[in-house]
Amino acid sequence: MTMVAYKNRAHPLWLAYIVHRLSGLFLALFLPLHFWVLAMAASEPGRLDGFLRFTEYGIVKAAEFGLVFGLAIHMFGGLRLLALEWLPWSAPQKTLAAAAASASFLIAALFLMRAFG
Amino acid sequence: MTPQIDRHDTDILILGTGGAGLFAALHARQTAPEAKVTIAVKGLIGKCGCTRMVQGGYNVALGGGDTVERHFMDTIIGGKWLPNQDMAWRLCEQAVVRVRELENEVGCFFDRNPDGTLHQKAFAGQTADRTVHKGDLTGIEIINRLMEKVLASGVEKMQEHRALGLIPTKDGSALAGVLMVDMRTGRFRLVRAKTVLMATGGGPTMYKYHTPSGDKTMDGLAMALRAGLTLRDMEMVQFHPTGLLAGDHTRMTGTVLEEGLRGAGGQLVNHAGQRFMFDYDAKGERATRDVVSRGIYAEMRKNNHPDQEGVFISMSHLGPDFVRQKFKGMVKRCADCGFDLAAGKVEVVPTAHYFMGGVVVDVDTRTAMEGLYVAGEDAGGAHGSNRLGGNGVANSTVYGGIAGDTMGRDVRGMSLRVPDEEVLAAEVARATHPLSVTPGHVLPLRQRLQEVMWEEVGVMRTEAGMRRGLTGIAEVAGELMETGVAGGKVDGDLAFNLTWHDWLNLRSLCDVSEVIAKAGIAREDSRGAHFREDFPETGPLEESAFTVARQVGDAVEVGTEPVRFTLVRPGETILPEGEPETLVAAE
Amino acid sequence: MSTDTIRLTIDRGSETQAFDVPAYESQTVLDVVSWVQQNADPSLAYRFACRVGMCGSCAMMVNGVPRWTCRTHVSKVVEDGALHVGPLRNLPVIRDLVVDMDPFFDKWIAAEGVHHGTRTRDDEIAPVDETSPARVEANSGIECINCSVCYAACDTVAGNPDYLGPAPLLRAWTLLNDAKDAGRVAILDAVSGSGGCHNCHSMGSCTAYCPNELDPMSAIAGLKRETMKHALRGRR
Amino acid sequence: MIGLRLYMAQRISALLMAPFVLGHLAVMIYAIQGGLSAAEILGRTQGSVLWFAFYGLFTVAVSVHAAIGLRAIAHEWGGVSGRALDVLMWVVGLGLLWLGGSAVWAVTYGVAP
Ligand SMILES: Cc1cc2nc3c(=O)[nH]c(=O)nc-3n(C[C@H](O)[C@H](O)[C@H](O)COP(=O)(O)OP(=O)(O)OC[C@H]3O[C@@H](n4cnc5c(N)ncnc54)[C@H](O)[C@@H]3O)c2cc1C
Ligand code: HEM
Ligand code: SF4
Ligand code: F3S
Ligand code: FES
Repeated sequence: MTMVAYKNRAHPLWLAYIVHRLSGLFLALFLPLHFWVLAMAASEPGRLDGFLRFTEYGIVKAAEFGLVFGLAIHMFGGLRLLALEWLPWSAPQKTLAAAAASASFLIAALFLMRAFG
Repeated sequence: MTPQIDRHDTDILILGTGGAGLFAALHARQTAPEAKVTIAVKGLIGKCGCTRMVQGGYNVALGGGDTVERHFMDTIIGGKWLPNQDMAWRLCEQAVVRVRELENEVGCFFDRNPDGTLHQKAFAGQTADRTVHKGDLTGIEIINRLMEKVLASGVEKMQEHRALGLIPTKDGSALAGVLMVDMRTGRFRLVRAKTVLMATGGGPTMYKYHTPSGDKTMDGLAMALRAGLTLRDMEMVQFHPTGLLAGDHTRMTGTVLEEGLRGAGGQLVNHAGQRFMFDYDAKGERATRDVVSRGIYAEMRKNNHPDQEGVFISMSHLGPDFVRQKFKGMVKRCADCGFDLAAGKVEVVPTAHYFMGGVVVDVDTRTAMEGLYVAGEDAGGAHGSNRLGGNGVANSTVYGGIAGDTMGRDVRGMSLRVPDEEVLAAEVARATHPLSVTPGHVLPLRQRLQEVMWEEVGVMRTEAGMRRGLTGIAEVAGELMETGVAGGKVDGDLAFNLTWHDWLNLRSLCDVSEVIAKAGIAREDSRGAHFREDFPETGPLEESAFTVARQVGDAVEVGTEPVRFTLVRPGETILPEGEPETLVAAE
Repeated sequence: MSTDTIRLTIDRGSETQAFDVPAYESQTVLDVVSWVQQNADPSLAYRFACRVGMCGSCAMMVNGVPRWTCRTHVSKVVEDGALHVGPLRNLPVIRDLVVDMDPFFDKWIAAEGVHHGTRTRDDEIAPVDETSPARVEANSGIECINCSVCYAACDTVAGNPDYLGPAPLLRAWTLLNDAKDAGRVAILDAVSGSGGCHNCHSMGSCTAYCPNELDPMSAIAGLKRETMKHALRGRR
Repeated sequence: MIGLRLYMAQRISALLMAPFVLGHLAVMIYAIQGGLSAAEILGRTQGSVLWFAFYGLFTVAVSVHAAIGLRAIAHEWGGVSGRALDVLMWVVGLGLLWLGGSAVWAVTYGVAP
């Protein structure tokens, strides 16, 4: 029942919440790794280069892309949330804000695709 | 085998959490802060009973030309000179205080006029714009605010505790305590108290069509009857003209479609699509509740069609959008149930709404039994033969508060009393009876009782019909005693056993139905809610008398007592000379 | 008319039971559940009172979604002739479909959901301009019937048992905007505690599922703003 | 679980991060065009006070932000509560601050290649 229950209860704001949470969790788990790699820059530049060369491979590239993408989603989701909480929206304004957020999100995604494409 | 009974003591015990029960709790805490107050209720605190279901509003004279005197005269005339005048007076006078208390202390917010003062409107039968309201969900506002206050007040809570019987002292002169069952565990509990308020809210749910909350089944009046108290006006059952008709398999049936629909121009049409109310009254659909109910009933009888029992209320000629906007809540409720009120038509029937009869009390809610107080719909006298729309919730809140104050004062001079163990054992035996009989179905019996009451002791009555009704009631009551409840072993699985409670409910309903029929036979004139086809005229007002009923041994005895015109006599008024008959602008 | 049946599955503690219930044209989920108790299994426990969406005691999970059962027409929720009901989420189960609502009401009071008055019954009733923005805001949440549907819909309540939850916070917001209420500081304190409004993630299930079409999510956002303003002004 | 203060700390750090993230993304996109190498990164960042301030503040904000964020998740999904929850939050926050701080230090004032 649980899965069905979630499926039945899901609605746009809830999906936004769960995406935001999962992306946040993902970022938080990745961050130490990211820092560790960077710290290598100074101590063992050779190793970093080796690692960076790795980024040419598909999987690693995909992971990096996922990361940037995740950061973008999380940020826009977060800004959306801050607007939702801090600006006393009326109902039509909310629809507008949602539209604006999704538009900017789309642009960001396109931008990123271009950059990585 | 006798089940184990938990014993518990308190100072002030309140049964029921409608307007009367909750107000009593607050006032008892205020008047006697040192006393322990316990509130016991068949459902959850504030989430059962009818006060919460109040739509139209609360009658109170707040100036602007309206006076307590005028409210009082409307109440007396509406009650066809049967009300206890001192009670009616106190109701009207204290409503003013109570509504200020509701707004200022309890925190209710009622609708305002543009200048910020309370908005008031007129229900049928009133001569001033008097009814204070919160949209058409007045009861929710009143009960939610009261409930919060009570929950925060530190009273002892006994939720889903059903009162089963009043347990007097050995000599029967005073009340020692109340036998209850904790519905969640199925355990019996005797709660002793120095003072007990019964505010279980009557509730004529023994009719096929009825509006009250599902938890109300006349338990209080049945208990009072067994305890030997005198009940009055027991023939007086108010029918609301427009209850939803959706088949007997749904609990929606009987629920009320609000009065305002007719006021706004809603039309009643019969199966042939014709309006008929003007055949019965010059005011058509806008006549008072009792008149419209009888009109519909008569039309239904003429039609006599098994598949299409009721008549229809039609609003669409007013413009579906207008209806949708003005009656938003009602339209949504109908839509949720699968009916289109705004553009289509909805089938309706008269539906039992309110019970004017009740325990005889004094103006301080005291009864003949020391330690027992009664307020709200359980108490008789304030409305006489008919209750004005808006006087019901005023009555329960006013007298609930008075009961709290009175008990708070009385409790100081009282001590706990010793219960009559024989009565206690008898009440336990009564409640556990169905557990020792072969299980059967309770619902068909309830439906039979409801059918009998609707047909024979309903909107229009005759002596012959009511006698048939008595036979029918006795048959149902007899069969009920042969019908057991499954899963029921004493001390066995009684936890949240709804079917057992259905049985107990029906038992209360049978007992009180009998009294209604007997009182109906005794009143040989038509008055207010009581209409006798064999005595269609109202008797001389000067000789007005009310019926009184008591259980003596196993039999119910009905007599009459003359009304005492302590404040005003028929044909007279207490309004100053030259006052206009009505302040309500004609439509 | 009742040629068809509805396959009703009921969560009853650890087990699940199925019943075939006759279908009718006018039928609510409460009617279907009642049919089982009245005709098939007399031991089934559930709760209701008003039958018309006023008391808020009949809410259950219907196909995983919290709803007032008395006001939910079967046709609206039935899926391939089947219905699944269970006790309301996020509250302790007493038996079958009956939950203990006390935790919900305890939080209602803990959120200072009680009028803080200044006048008494001996005073005149305060004049209030119903068109003032504060009153419009207060009125927007006043019709809550404390049915706990929003409370059951909220995943934050599920994971964070101390969280006061949507309806109690909506009540606090209503009072904060009520010109007659003098409990401003007490309310702001109550909703700033460890179970307060700041635990809400604005997932909006409360607003999406409130059968009364109320908007606790926005009310909670309002509380977040007011508590911040209050704190930034250095009153604590 | 989360009171007013933690809420404000998390929201304010989030707001602060918005420009950082945008800046970071922009730099990444720009940098990535010609392929990434350690020398390139270091060439950009070495000895720059500006870069140090940028990434330093970013790190502080993200440590606060993520620590409080994980606190919520650990409580709601992991059932962690009470002292353990506080300890977890601080460990995560200080841990990130340490790791991030070393990284930022390394790329700005660390030993030259
Ligand atoms: C649909 C509807 C609309 C109405 N509209 C209006 C209106 O607009 N204006 C107006 O003035 N009046 C109206 N009334 C009438 C009004 O609601 C009642 O007159 C009044 O609320 C009764 O209050 P009460 O406190 O006596 O009883 P209730 O509010 O009915 O409370 C009775 C309480 O007793 C409890 N109880 C019952 N049996 C037991 C038991 N055995 N043990 C323990 N507890 C028990 C119940 O659960 C409940 O809590 C309306 C009634 C209905 C049904
Ligand atoms: C501009 C950038 C960012 C913004 C605007 C932002 C915004 C937010 C907001 C408002 C929340 C609160 C969500 C809630 O309580 O429901 C949040 C949660 C969270 N954030 Fe961020 N964030 C940003 C960057 C980051 C980064 C870089 C990380 C990773 C390290 C991160 C990790 C988290 C985590 C783990 C949560 C908890 C998620 C939850 O409670 O559901 N955030 N973020
Ligand atoms: S806000 Fe809506 S869903 Fe929540 S308790 Fe109130 S009425 Fe029910
Ligand atoms: S669903 Fe819960 S998280 Fe907030 S917006 Fe509503 S209370
Ligand atoms: S029974 Fe009252 S809300 Fe459903």
